Amino acid sequence: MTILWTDALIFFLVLMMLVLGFYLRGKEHLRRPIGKVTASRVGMMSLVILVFFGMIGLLDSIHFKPANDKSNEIISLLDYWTTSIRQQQEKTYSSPFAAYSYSKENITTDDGRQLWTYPRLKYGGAHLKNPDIKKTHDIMQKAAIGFTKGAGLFAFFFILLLSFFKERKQTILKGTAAKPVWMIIFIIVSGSYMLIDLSGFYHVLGTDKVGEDVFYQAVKSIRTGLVIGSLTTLIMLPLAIIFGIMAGFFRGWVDDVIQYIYTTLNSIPGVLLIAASILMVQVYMANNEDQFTSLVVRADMRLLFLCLILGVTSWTGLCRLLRAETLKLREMEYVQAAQALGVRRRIILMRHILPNVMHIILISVVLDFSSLVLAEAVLSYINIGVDPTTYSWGNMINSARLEMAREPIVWWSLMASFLFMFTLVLAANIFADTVRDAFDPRRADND
Amino acid sequence: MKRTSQKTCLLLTLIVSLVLSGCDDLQLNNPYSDSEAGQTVLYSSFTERPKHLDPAISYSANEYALIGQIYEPPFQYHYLKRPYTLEPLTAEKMPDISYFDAEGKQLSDKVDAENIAFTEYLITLQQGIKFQPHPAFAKDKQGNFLFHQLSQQQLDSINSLVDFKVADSREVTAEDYIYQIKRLAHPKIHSPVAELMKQHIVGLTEFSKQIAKKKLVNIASIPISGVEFVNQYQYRIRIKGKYPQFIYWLAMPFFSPMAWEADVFYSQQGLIDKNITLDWYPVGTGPYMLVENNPNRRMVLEKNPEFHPAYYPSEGEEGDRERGLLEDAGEKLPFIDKVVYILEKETIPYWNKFLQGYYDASGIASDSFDQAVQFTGQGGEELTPLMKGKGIQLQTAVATSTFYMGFNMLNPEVGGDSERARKLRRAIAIAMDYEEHIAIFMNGRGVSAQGVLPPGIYGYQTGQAGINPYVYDWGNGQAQRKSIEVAKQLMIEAGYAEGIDNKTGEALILYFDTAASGPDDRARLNWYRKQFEKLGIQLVIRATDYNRFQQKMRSGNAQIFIWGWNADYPDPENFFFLLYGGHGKVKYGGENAANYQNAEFDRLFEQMRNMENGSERLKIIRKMEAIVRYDAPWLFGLHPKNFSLYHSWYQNLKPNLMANNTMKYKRIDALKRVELRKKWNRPVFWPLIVLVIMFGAILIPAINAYRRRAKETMQ
Amino acid sequence: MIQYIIRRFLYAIPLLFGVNVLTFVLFFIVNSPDDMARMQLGQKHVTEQAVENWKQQRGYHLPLLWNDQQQGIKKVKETIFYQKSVNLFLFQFGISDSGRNIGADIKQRMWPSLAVALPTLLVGLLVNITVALMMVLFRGSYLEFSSIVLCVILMSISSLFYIIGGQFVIGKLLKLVPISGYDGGLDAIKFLVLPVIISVIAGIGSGARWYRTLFLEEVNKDYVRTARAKGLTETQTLFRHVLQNALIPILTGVVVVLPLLFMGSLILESFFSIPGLGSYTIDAINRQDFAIVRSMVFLGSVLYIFGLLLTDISYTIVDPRVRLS
Amino acid sequence: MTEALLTVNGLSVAFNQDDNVVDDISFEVFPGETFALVGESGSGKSITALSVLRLLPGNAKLTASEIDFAGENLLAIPEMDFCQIRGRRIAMIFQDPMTSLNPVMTVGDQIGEVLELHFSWAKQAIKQRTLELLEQVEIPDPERRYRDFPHQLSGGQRQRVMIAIALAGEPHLLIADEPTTALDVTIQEQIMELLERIQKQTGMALWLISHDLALVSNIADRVAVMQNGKIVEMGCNEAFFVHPKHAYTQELLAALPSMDSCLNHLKKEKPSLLKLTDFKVYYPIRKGIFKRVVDHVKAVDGVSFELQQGKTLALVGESGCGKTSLGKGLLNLIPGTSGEVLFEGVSLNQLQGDELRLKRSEMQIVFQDPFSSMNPRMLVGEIIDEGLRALHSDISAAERREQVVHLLQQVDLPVSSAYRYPHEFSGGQRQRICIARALAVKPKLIVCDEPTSALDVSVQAQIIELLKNLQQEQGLSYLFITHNIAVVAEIADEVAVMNQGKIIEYGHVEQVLKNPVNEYTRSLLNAVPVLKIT
Repeated sequence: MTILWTDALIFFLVLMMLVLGFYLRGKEHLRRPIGKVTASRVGMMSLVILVFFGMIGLLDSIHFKPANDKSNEIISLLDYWTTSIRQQQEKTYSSPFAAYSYSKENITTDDGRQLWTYPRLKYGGAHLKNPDIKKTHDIMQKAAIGFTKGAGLFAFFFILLLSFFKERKQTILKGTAAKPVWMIIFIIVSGSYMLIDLSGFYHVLGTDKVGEDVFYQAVKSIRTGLVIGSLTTLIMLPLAIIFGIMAGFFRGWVDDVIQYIYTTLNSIPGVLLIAASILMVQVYMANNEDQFTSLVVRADMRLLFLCLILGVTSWTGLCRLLRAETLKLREMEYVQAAQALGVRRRIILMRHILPNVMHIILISVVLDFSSLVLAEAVLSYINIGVDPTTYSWGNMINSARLEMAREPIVWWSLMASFLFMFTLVLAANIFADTVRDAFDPRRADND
Repeated sequence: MKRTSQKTCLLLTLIVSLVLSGCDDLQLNNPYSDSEAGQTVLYSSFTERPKHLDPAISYSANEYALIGQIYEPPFQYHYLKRPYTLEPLTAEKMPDISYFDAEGKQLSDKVDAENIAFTEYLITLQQGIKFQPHPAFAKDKQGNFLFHQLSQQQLDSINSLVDFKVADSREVTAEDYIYQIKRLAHPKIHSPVAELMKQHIVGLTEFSKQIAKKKLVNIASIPISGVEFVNQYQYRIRIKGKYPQFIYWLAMPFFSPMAWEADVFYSQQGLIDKNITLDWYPVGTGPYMLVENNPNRRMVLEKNPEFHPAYYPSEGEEGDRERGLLEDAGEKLPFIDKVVYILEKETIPYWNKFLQGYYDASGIASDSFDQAVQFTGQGGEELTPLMKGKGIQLQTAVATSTFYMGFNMLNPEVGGDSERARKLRRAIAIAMDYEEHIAIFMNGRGVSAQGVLPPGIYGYQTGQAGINPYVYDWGNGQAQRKSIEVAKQLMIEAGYAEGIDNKTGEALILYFDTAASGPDDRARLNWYRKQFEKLGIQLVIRATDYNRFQQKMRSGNAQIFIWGWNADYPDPENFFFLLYGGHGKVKYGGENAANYQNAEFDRLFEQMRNMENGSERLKIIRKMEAIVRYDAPWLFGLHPKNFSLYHSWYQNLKPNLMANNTMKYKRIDALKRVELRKKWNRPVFWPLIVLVIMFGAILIPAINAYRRRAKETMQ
Repeated sequence: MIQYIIRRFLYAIPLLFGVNVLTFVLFFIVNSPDDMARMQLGQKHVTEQAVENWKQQRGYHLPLLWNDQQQGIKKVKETIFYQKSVNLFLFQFGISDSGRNIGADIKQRMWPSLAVALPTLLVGLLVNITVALMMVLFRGSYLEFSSIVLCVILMSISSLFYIIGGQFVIGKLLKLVPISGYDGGLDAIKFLVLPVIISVIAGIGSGARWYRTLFLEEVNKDYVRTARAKGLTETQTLFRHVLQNALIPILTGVVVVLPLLFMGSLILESFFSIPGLGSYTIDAINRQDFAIVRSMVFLGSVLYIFGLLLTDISYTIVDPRVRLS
Repeated sequence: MTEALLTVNGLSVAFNQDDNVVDDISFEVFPGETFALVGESGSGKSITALSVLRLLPGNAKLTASEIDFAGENLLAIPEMDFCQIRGRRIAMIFQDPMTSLNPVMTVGDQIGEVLELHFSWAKQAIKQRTLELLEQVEIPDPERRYRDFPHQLSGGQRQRVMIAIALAGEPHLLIADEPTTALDVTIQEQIMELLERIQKQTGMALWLISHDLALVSNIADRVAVMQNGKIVEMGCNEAFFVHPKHAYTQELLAALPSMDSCLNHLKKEKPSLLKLTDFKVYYPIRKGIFKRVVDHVKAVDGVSFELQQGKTLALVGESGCGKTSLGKGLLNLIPGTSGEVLFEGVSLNQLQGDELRLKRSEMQIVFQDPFSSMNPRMLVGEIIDEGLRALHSDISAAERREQVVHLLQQVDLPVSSAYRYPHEFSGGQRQRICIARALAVKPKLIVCDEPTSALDVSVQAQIIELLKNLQQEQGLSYLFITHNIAVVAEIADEVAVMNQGKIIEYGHVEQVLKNPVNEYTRSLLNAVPVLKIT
């Protein structure tokens, strides 16, 4: 069990979420918005999807050195469970569900003749005697089996659940969003089970240039996306909250200083700032290599730093919002009443200001998430994104660009990254909208 | 509601008619102005703007592609003949070489190298060679230069060289060649070969000290002991000892003539501020001259009106005549009026434009390889039907360069003269399956290296005799890599059974240093790791930027690295010196990156260095190869094989890896190009129309909804 | 008013100074002058001497922040920091590490960037506002719902996909425009069409939604009710009153970015090989030409601050309620 | 009796599936009459008006058996044609003239717009007419105002502009929705007079919607009272005000504060509690490049008065006269105050740090707006004992809980409310909570900053009652800040009338109310609408 920096932070984040949830449990003023969120169908569906992605991400964040092999390679739980897919590497490109390689090769047939043709894949559809005829049927069959297995699994747990909470059956089944939610869960469970089943025999999304399974890459990329989206906010929040509130509440020179800081940071083109800092990390790592013996660690360091710098560049927006809001709040009569009552400033901050800006924070966090995931892709394109050895959609897209020029065109790598990224971002966006509509008072009353 | 739908219909019909009318022969995607269509203009590209176009500084392929056409050294490589042979370019004839001993007494050609103290090259120039027209030469009635002290208001009206209305030329003299040599020595210039030349040319070192403080423009008058002005058309260069390769240097732009006027002209601050410098606007004698240099967009070469008469070669290799390479024999050069280099960063657009006929030639990115080339049964390659259909021609040539995986010999683990390390190196050499590497990453565009020398370099051996016996066996007519078992056996002998160090019991971890960090490289790096894993070795990649990489190489912190070398000139010396102890990177900051040091090898090298080609030189070369193969400081990687595609209208093509001034020989059939482009670029419109219709389909119900809302009452 | 502007300019100075310090620290931690020299001098036959000369010439031989050899004020003046940043303040960007005059390059490359960015901005603005108005006009109908969904979908697609896809389909398959490149004068149009279209489409998602919320906010204001009480139709209210008021935040939002248009768009430009400042910056980053990057950072900050000033001024122009003091 | 101009039958309005806000009401408006629809906030009177003009927000559900205007069935008219009705035949003016005018459009354009919409006139004619209208609504210097923007006008002028807009279409029916509530008393009066005059000129019907019975009693021909969505009583002015039938109406009338109800306040002197001498509150005006302070806005400019223990000083004045600044300045809630403050003989200017904090906490404040004056995120219990926690950290939680219970009882709120959130309470109840919060720290002085002006009359009476009782029990003193001079009589012992930061009249209640010396005070008093019963 080795804990990388990002892992630690991720689990810290999860912990904080739990704590926060526990603390806010049953707070009256939250009940209405939360109720609103739970009531919205799309919102809940997207939430389910997010959670699903999140779980994959978590699985991928538990790293350890496998006991059996002597190499000091660090792998995650996810890697461990998908070892088969991970190691079933072809030689080069192969299209989804292909049994043959995608590019011709010289093959010496048994009778010693040299042939220029498409060779069979080492793993993809290797179990088939005669792919050309049997393949489709085989795929269908395997898919059906996998799906039913998944469905069975789902059904089992569903019934288990019901039997556990007999009395709360109503809430489980009758909630406005209950039906679609269960539906989507069903689809996810059985769908993913099906995919897992299939990728035992085929490369579901084909393979890339070095014959690595694209499906595996896409799944691995999930963690990167999530880390960027979540850790960045984790880093930027303290800055934004503390500075924003202080600037708004104390005004005067405090305000001036803080404004100065974030105007300065804002005025520097973000990309350039990021570029500079990424180079800085590389230098740092180059200078003391001994700490970064394993590729994973190096990549992780860079990822962390990317989040860090993204956080530094992106806190200003929220900070400004909070400042404005605090300026409003501090004029509120209940704050003045508190002052009249002789309540100390920091207590006023904690008790009156902070809770009343929470919704802004929440909203901006969920809104930022998706944009950050998108940003990662762009940055990777300019080679100042995540480490090239980390799996990330950005990197996938980046290499896929060149494949677009191939004839016949290699589309699956691009498509895979597109699909996964799109699903995540879409879910995030929809969920963000739901949250905003629920928590933003202005919207709350005008509908 | 009805009205609107009618409107949309009307609109559609309009568009359709318009489209159909203009459809037949319009080329919407033509990136060039139509006026150029008929001319014999060659379109090429550059991905990164060349850093220097000053022949004294420039030292990289992409720069040579330009200045090779502009500057002319005294000698050049024959365009057609193989093996590469030198011929006079601006010189009247090949140089007269004479040897002297320490006392300055002339010696016969037969004496052996060690008692030769000096060699003299007497170079005789053609008469009547003139510089390209250039404002630097422009004079007024009184015969003093117009533009050598530009006034402010003159400067204001000037943004590029074109803005100078007056331009003039003058004949080239030996002085100009000598002046260029002097420039090489000037510290301000940072000529990359300065240090090298100081080792060879007599008196250059002293000269450079002498002028270190002086302005560039004032050095013309100061003499160099080793370079002598004989007369208008003759000058003499004296070098230390015997150094036959020196003639090759004389065929490189470093030794092309340079007019002192140019330096005076360009040294004006006003121009420098406007990026008008010798580095960007060359002044040469060659067939072409740089008329537009906008490194942010395009560079344009145009025929040099003052170009001295030059003619297409009339004899070549056997088979050239059949290939139609001699049809233009004796024709006056150059054929192409204008060459346009366009900034093209991305490979995809370039490739697509090439297919659309907007570029005349193209390399093959590994991604578009399958599209272009297929291999016939016997490993030979040919174009795909698609390409053949377009009439595209394919040319291949093995580059005179080598890529090798170097072991830092100073490193205790992999380096050193110990048997243990040597075995380890050999094991790795076997495990690294370069055939697969070539297949995967280079689509078979390369040959796995058997030794230091690439094909086409004197001393290269083909067939069974040429294989590296420690890595390959000779089986059914070709070199076959030894099986991995052999490697494992070696590992055991070395004491790394299964990759476990028998001393420490730890898994063996090796470090691979590279500057590569692109996403494509990731695949490559993974592949390396896989190769090492075959032996149970764990390879740790230490990727960093190029600077850090070089830093490491200099300080010798690297363990394993991959590097390449591109021949400066076709001589084995230019490769073996990469392993010569005297060039050790860490010790002497030389090019011997592996820091390999082997007394015997060095001795042989010093011997071989200054011999003419001949049987005994060959013998020495064989010995050296053998030593290197045995010690395996390098893991001989591969010699890349250049594939290039040319459109059917592009003629007189023969790959020449040494010459860089081949543009003048090439020919373009403009008319053919025009009609083919038309044929290939018919724009497709129907999707647009479909789109418009769909949009309308969305809008109409919207309007309905609005009207319905307006109509509704409260009841 | 004048006083206000003057004050803002004075305020800009410490900002720019801060920017300078920050970038300076970043970049000179990143790599030492020696590295720059090696980077620029290329790989073959590079000697220490050459490196020294190079540094001499570029003025990188000085100490970073404090020069002990010198006396008095020179202790500060004779340093890389002083030499490099003070000139920036005077907009003398000096010589790039690869030896070109940066100022001249910027002057030259600014226009292509603008040629892409400005049409993009204007067309985008037009399209977004129309779409948003449509949504507001049909609010509550299936049309609004579907277009919101569409927007979210458009938002969720990475801009890279738009570029790659657009180039592939329109450029390669349909052959409607040149795949990439640029040309001066009117010929530029055929090169610009595709990038502009692509970036507009990429922008619709977020843009239209954002404007829609602005409009909705206005729609719920009292004066709109008044307008309708006057007897204006839905459309009239929308165009005469709502649009008029909503334009204030929109316009001022646009004004901020106006100066930054010169900086161009990083990816688009390098994809379509448009010789603008965007691609210039990217190259600089990849080539680690820090002289250029520093200049661009500075330029960017200046433009940004200028943008802020413009915003305030534009407020006073479009919104009668605002007065600068 | 003539034919009704507007007939509404069985009108009900509901917002998304909730129960009816307006519940099956019917009434008529006759040509040329003034019909007043009276009711407290949330009784659905505005909704009724809006629903006649179809200006309800989208999520409203309207059902009616009949809405006739001049013999025309409004329900049958399609949306597109309804524009001909709005503004042209039925016009409406709204409560808040600030928000109801387009901020970025000149006054002239906003009026002209109506004309150009309903009459096809030439530009010149339109402008001409617009100026006439401005004349008509008695805006000084119309030529200039024509080009002004709303924010450049005073509140009264804005409302006049609104009226001008309404008049532009020469409507037969003018709906005035609380036309004066947002204005000061004096302005209020002028506006009402203007409306009356105009009605006389044009002979249009005026449908007045108001919560202010007194005001209504002065001008309405017929009155209808609404209580949560229903019309409980309707009748012509006399009948209505002389003998109201319905209990609710009677209650309302009873609740009206009346000037001459100054009860026999105890005159005997008490020790002084608070003594202000030359108290100032200045807001700096910054100008120039370095934002130097060039001048001050003198919100409170040298005020001096004395307040005795257990008594109430009413601070009366119109908006912007500095009364609120005075109150807040006193509690040091705004910076930049000067002048000596003697509290129980101790000069606060001398005190420092915690001492000051404790002393200050003996002065508490109750704000005007009961919605923004409590943290929505806190339980009422927490809100009340906040002061205790802050000042007496030694008190145990249990004791504090008792305290809270006790306080709640004092302000007649159920004990259970300690565990509920503010938004669950009505305006009146919230105001009670605020009072409880103030009481928690055992203050000697409570500054009541317009505590009742956001409340309905009936509630207002209760609150005042509560305050009185508390004064009786605990001998509190109040600094009672209000713009409504009518309330003063109910509670104050002494009155100070403020104008432009200065106290212009200061004296005992009766004396000030009965025979004021100062001109301004007199105008204030006259402006107050009094229930006129003929």
